[in-house]
Amino acid sequence: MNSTATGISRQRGFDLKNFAANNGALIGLIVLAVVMAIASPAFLSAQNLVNVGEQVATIAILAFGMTFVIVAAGIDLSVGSVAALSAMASASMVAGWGLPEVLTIVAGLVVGALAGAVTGIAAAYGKLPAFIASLAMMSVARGLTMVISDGRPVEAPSQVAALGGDLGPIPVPIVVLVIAGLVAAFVLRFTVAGSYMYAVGGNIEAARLSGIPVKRVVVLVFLLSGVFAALAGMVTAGRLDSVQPTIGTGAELDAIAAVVIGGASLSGGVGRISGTLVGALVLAVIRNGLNLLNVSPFWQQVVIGVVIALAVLFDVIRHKNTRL
Amino acid sequence: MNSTATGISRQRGFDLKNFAANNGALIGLIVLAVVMAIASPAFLSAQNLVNVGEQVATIAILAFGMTFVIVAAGIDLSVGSVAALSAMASASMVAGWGLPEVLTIVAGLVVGALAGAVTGIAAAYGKLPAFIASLAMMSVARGLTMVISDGRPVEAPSQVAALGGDLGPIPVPIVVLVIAGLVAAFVLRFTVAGSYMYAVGGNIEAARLSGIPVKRVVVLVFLLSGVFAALAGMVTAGRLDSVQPTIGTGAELDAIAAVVIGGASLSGGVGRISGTLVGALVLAVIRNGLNLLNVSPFWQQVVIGVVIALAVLFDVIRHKNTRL
Amino acid sequence: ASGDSAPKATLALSTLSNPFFADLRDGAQKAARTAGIDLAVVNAQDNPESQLDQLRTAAVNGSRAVIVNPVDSDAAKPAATAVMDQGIPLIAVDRGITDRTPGSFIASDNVAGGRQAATLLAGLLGGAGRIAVLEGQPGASATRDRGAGFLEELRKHSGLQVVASQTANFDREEALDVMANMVQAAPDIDAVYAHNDEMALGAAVALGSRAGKDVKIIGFDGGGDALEAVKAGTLSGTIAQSPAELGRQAVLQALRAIDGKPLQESVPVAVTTVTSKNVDEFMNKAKES
Amino acid sequence: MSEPLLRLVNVCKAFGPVRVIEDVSVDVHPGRVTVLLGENGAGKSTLIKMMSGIYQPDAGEIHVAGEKVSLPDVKAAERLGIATIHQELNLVPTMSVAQNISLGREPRRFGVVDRKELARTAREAMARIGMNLDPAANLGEMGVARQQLVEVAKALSLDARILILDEPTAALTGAESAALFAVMDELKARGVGMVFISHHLDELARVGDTVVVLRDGHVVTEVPASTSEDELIRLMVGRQLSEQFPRRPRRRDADAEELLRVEGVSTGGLVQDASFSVHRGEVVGLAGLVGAGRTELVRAIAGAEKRTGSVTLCGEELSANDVGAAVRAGIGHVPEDRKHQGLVLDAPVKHNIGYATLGRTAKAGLVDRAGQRRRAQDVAQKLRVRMRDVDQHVRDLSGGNQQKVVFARWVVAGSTVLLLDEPTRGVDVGAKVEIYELVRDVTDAGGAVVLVSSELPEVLGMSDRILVMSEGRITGELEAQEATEDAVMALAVSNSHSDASAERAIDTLERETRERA
Ligand SMILES: Nc1ncnc2c1ncn2[C@@H]1O[C@H](COP(=O)(O)OP(=O)(O)OP(=O)(O)O)[C@@H](O)[C@H]1O
Ligand SMILES: Nc1ncnc2c1ncn2[C@@H]1O[C@H](COP(=O)(O)OP(=O)(O)OP(=O)(O)O)[C@@H](O)[C@H]1O
Ligand SMILES: [Mg+2]
Ligand SMILES: [Mg+2]
Repeated sequence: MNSTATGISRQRGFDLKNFAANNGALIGLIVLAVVMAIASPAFLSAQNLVNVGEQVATIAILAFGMTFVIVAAGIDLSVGSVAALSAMASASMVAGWGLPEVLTIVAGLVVGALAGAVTGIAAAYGKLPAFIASLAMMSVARGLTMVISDGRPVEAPSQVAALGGDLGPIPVPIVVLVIAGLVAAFVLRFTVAGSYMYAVGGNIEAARLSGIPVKRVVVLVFLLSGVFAALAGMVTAGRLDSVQPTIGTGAELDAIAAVVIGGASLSGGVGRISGTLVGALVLAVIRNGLNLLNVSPFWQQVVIGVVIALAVLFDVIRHKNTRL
Repeated sequence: MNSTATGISRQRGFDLKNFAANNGALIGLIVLAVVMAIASPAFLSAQNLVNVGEQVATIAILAFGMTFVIVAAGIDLSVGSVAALSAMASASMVAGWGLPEVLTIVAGLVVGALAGAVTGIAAAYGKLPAFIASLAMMSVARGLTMVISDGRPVEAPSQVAALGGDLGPIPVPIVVLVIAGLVAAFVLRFTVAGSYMYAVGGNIEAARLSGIPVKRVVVLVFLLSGVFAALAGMVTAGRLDSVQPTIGTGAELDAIAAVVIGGASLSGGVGRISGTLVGALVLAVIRNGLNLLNVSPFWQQVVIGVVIALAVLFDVIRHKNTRL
Repeated sequence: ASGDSAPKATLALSTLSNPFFADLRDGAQKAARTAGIDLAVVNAQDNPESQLDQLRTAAVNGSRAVIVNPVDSDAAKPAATAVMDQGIPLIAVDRGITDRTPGSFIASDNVAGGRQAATLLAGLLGGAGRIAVLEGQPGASATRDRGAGFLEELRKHSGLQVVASQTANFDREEALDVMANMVQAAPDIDAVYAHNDEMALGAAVALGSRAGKDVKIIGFDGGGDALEAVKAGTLSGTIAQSPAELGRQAVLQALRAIDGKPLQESVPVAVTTVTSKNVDEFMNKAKES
Repeated sequence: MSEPLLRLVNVCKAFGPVRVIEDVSVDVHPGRVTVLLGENGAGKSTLIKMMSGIYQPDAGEIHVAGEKVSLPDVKAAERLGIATIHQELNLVPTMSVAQNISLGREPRRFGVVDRKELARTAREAMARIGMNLDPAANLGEMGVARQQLVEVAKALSLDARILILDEPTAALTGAESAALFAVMDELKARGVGMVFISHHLDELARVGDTVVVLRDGHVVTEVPASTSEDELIRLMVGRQLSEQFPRRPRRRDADAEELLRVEGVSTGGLVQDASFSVHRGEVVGLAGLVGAGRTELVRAIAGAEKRTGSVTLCGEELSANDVGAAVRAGIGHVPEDRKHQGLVLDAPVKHNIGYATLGRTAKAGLVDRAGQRRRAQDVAQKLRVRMRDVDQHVRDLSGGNQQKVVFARWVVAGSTVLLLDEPTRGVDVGAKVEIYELVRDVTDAGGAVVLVSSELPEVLGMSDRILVMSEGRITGELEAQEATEDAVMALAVSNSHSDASAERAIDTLERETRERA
């Protein structure tokens, strides 16, 4: 089976030309943005661009975490539910247990890490397919969120609410997005753990025979996915100034789509954070643009589907590879 | 990567012992059923068993179609939307265009086949990853359903309504389920096309170099998935006596879960219709049982997640294989 | 696209996968056409974050008034702020916004509706009976309010007892299965209260010939299918809102805003308990508006 | 003699009911090379997997440097200084050469991969075997031979005390093998103990010290590596082999009908303007250095690769990029990479043999299951595929037997023109002769064969004509009678403007000639 040529092999330093050449979806994104800019003058307004940045934050952060999992040839359906559980649990700990406010966000991230680790352990040691382990966690985490909150929204703790605020002229979600992206890219590109993820996803047997601790790598990718999901959940809660028990419903498909649009392969071994960001932006720009253009909601769904297909087509044409 | 030993190799004739040995999930199902029977006396009542049969119909029919796709190493996220589109389109054709009533169901199946073929062509010839091609179709088909119906339910045409009726003491959905299952098993097990699906899913490159028409096989699996989705959509409409535009929302995950619980591998080449039926029954029995036990809706989600994981664990323990 | 052409307004809906909101939209669009307003409609598909994004967009796309049908009252706060900070008049419809006072609030009261449903059931059952509840999507505000009002009122009737309460996510198909399962465990129920009409209709299918006879079914919303069912007797009643009227009133307020007139702070739209007795009358009235 | 570095003492291994290794003892001494010799499926790979921690023996003991040890996993073996080159490539195609070479042992600082050091390690490891690929190049884009070299470099970079090499030369040409042997000499001098497996008997005397002969999981005997090839064959297969190349090259029959005509074929990649034709009853060999483009050309003819130019079979032009059409027209293609291109590893033998004939033998769209099974059984027997039965999954077959399964597919299909890309890679001497006999059967029946092989003796021994490729072009044609290794090599490097590979090839050629003299 051919695999895409966008492995990490070419990831040396940052190089715009190289970046574009390896990101077919980037071309799709640019075309999309140009079309939107022509169709609606409001698209390029500063305020709208800030909006797009803020709107992409949640999905991009989820997708960053998902990138680890997909690079290692897994899939994580639980991210939306874990986002909700983490945000809700940390809010409840602050409100109910009197957890010091400073620890709110840390508590949320710990809950996310735990949920992710459980999924990872089920996949690595319980040998469940990642699809099933994460589907089970998707259901369990959503249920626990409802149990904790009794299905009611909870006021966002002040630390979480701050995640929805502004830092000077820049909305905090954009700041979080950038930091999360840099961290994720660093882990994937420069650390030994990141290399192991590519190895496990590229050829699990070879990884094992080379003495790579395959199981621990699998646990790690899900754990990281859980942490990023928790962060995304708290950003969402901050933006809404309220922790909704329904946060992230259906977000898993968006997150996976962003990763795949960004050039990763669900069969593993391939994928980059920069690509994932492009993928998330494609989704955010379509939605933003269709709202600006006042396309009827029903037709919007049709257009979104077509545009997603076209965006990925750009990538595929470049690589001429068959992947099913 | 090791994959399960439940390939088509062992599919000669029907043999209960063999069947059980190859279906770890079957043991999970039996355990589940025993637990439910003990916990709730109503579970084993004739009427309740008929209910379970009827409730499993939609998801099982969707999952049968999905089995073709997954055996060929693809994935089809569009099944729920295609179910809705097909049912809605056929109802509209009867009501709006004055299509003869006899053709209602045929029209629905044709719409499903078309939608599936488009996804398949995008995957095979457009070289889109199956995930993206079917995600796009998921959005497009749902949008078209809404456009056709303006988001409102439509009265079910009489032919479709008949799919929700009874045939003597047996509800028609169960009859349809059985026929659909037999047809699907026949195709997968005995036809050349079915063998091609296993080969393509097992190693697409080896299949191609053996002269197997790989692209046509890919189109075919999606087309069949569309046809089965259409059937499932019309059964649902028949049961409700009304074509809802929201039919099948979120059903794709259920269908995929049923196939995977039934022992198929998302990396392709492995999977059987009997397993898929067991997988669908696991899902239906959990939901039925939890309703019978009047477990709080919040805890239900937690329990469903745990039970899905356990059911698959039975399968995994038997095979001792690692699949991510 | 602003300035010279027709004045623009945005209607942000929580969802369109439910005929109730389609009716609301229709009422709004009809009124907008009459008034000569260019009304943009967006659909958040029940995701509060999408709605926030959509309202942010509406705040920069030249809309001179924004009508929001919040996905969730709490979660709508920042969205409301985003619009109001731009000095654009905001009109909330169907659901309010916690801690924010929009220029105008047009709604029927879900909690009150829940109470009315309990009162109706108490009457139908003669004060004693076993009730099954079909809950809406867990965590949705309509689920909470319709459930809370109902249970609150029910406490006043000691003979009425909720024996089973399960969710069917506001979905007709799911309600069919869930109801079929519930009656296996609790065959002797006397009534079903569903948090919306869709689920009530699904329950009616599941109950078959018992629907409306030995099992009374009450829905919520007053949509077309449900009214027909009330007429046919399979549903015993529905707590009818007038979605088209909600939409119409919202656009009328938007028009006032565009014309620079002061808004009406609160526009109550009546919730009607519809039973076989008043269904014809109600349907005629709905047709007129 | 010194104390053995590694000893297997009376080890046994069974898979389910099948006893694969019974009561085998092997010693590996420092500075010496122990050769394992045996037919396909004799148990060689199973034995070395017990040495490297992949399998654990059911009975018996493993001693390292005199101490009894257990090797529960790969890491444990690595800690004891045991490095292994497995028969199947164990590389990550989506990663770079450098990353593969240091896989699992990345040079690091605070958990961050030290990229400079990574590249340096890779260059150094490659230099030892005279290879200079770009360390950042993507491994998946390379042919099997280059990947095999990377695998060798990877194992050598381990600085092991004990090095196990399971058929490292199967995918290599003489030049690369020679470079590898030179490194092995160096390691010997440094006291490294080695285990070496190969089906090329001529290599054994070159590198080996002692040969352990295995048959059906038993040790038959242990003999010095200087034992004659005929004697080794007799020990290994238990009988005398008739003839190594059962087919006499012949001058082309002037009026033999042209069967396959290739005209001006170019691919998007390396191959430029290739033209030749093949006549009935003919075997045409394709020779060249690693990366010369032979595989690409053969794939283009088979319809597996995009091409321009025309391919005509029996006067009918084959449409480009359509494998199905080529197969229907009578072409059979044995690809060079059996694991990735030839086999569905998790499907049974009978299915793998039948993929090309599923459609043709079907009745009303239904698979002829009984027929497929019977045909698979017949041909597997003819090729002596060692397996439990045709229901066994191909994954569980030994490497050489897997190769036979790919070949069997086209025997069943009755193809008239066989395109064989390294058809005997990893196949034992006995089975090679069987494959050669099948080639003869095809030509005798009026078919034709295009044979790509990195084993020059094989090309020389089987072909009527030899085409030599270099850098994607056909640089010459030799009749069997005039073909010698030197003549072929001269053509193989003729078109090379790229310096290094050509020089290296000439160097090794000269060295080999010197050694032989
Ligand atoms: N995992 C397994 N399960 C079942 N049988 C196996 C397994 N691995 C190997 N075998 C069987 O064990 C026997 C020995 O295989 P092994 O791979 O050791 O042979 P080999 O001597 O290396 O042959 P070759 O020269 O073809 O590589 C074969 O008959 C093979 O079918
Ligand atoms: N210098 C190179 N660097 C990387 N890849 C190369 C180089 N030269 C050739 N290739 C790749 O190798 C392939 C051409 O070699 P091919 O496999 O056809 O040669 P071959 O003669 O069959 O040799 P072998 O199979 O022994 O490697 C092409 O696919 C090409 O992409
Ligand atoms: Mg071997
Ligand atoms: Mg080659």
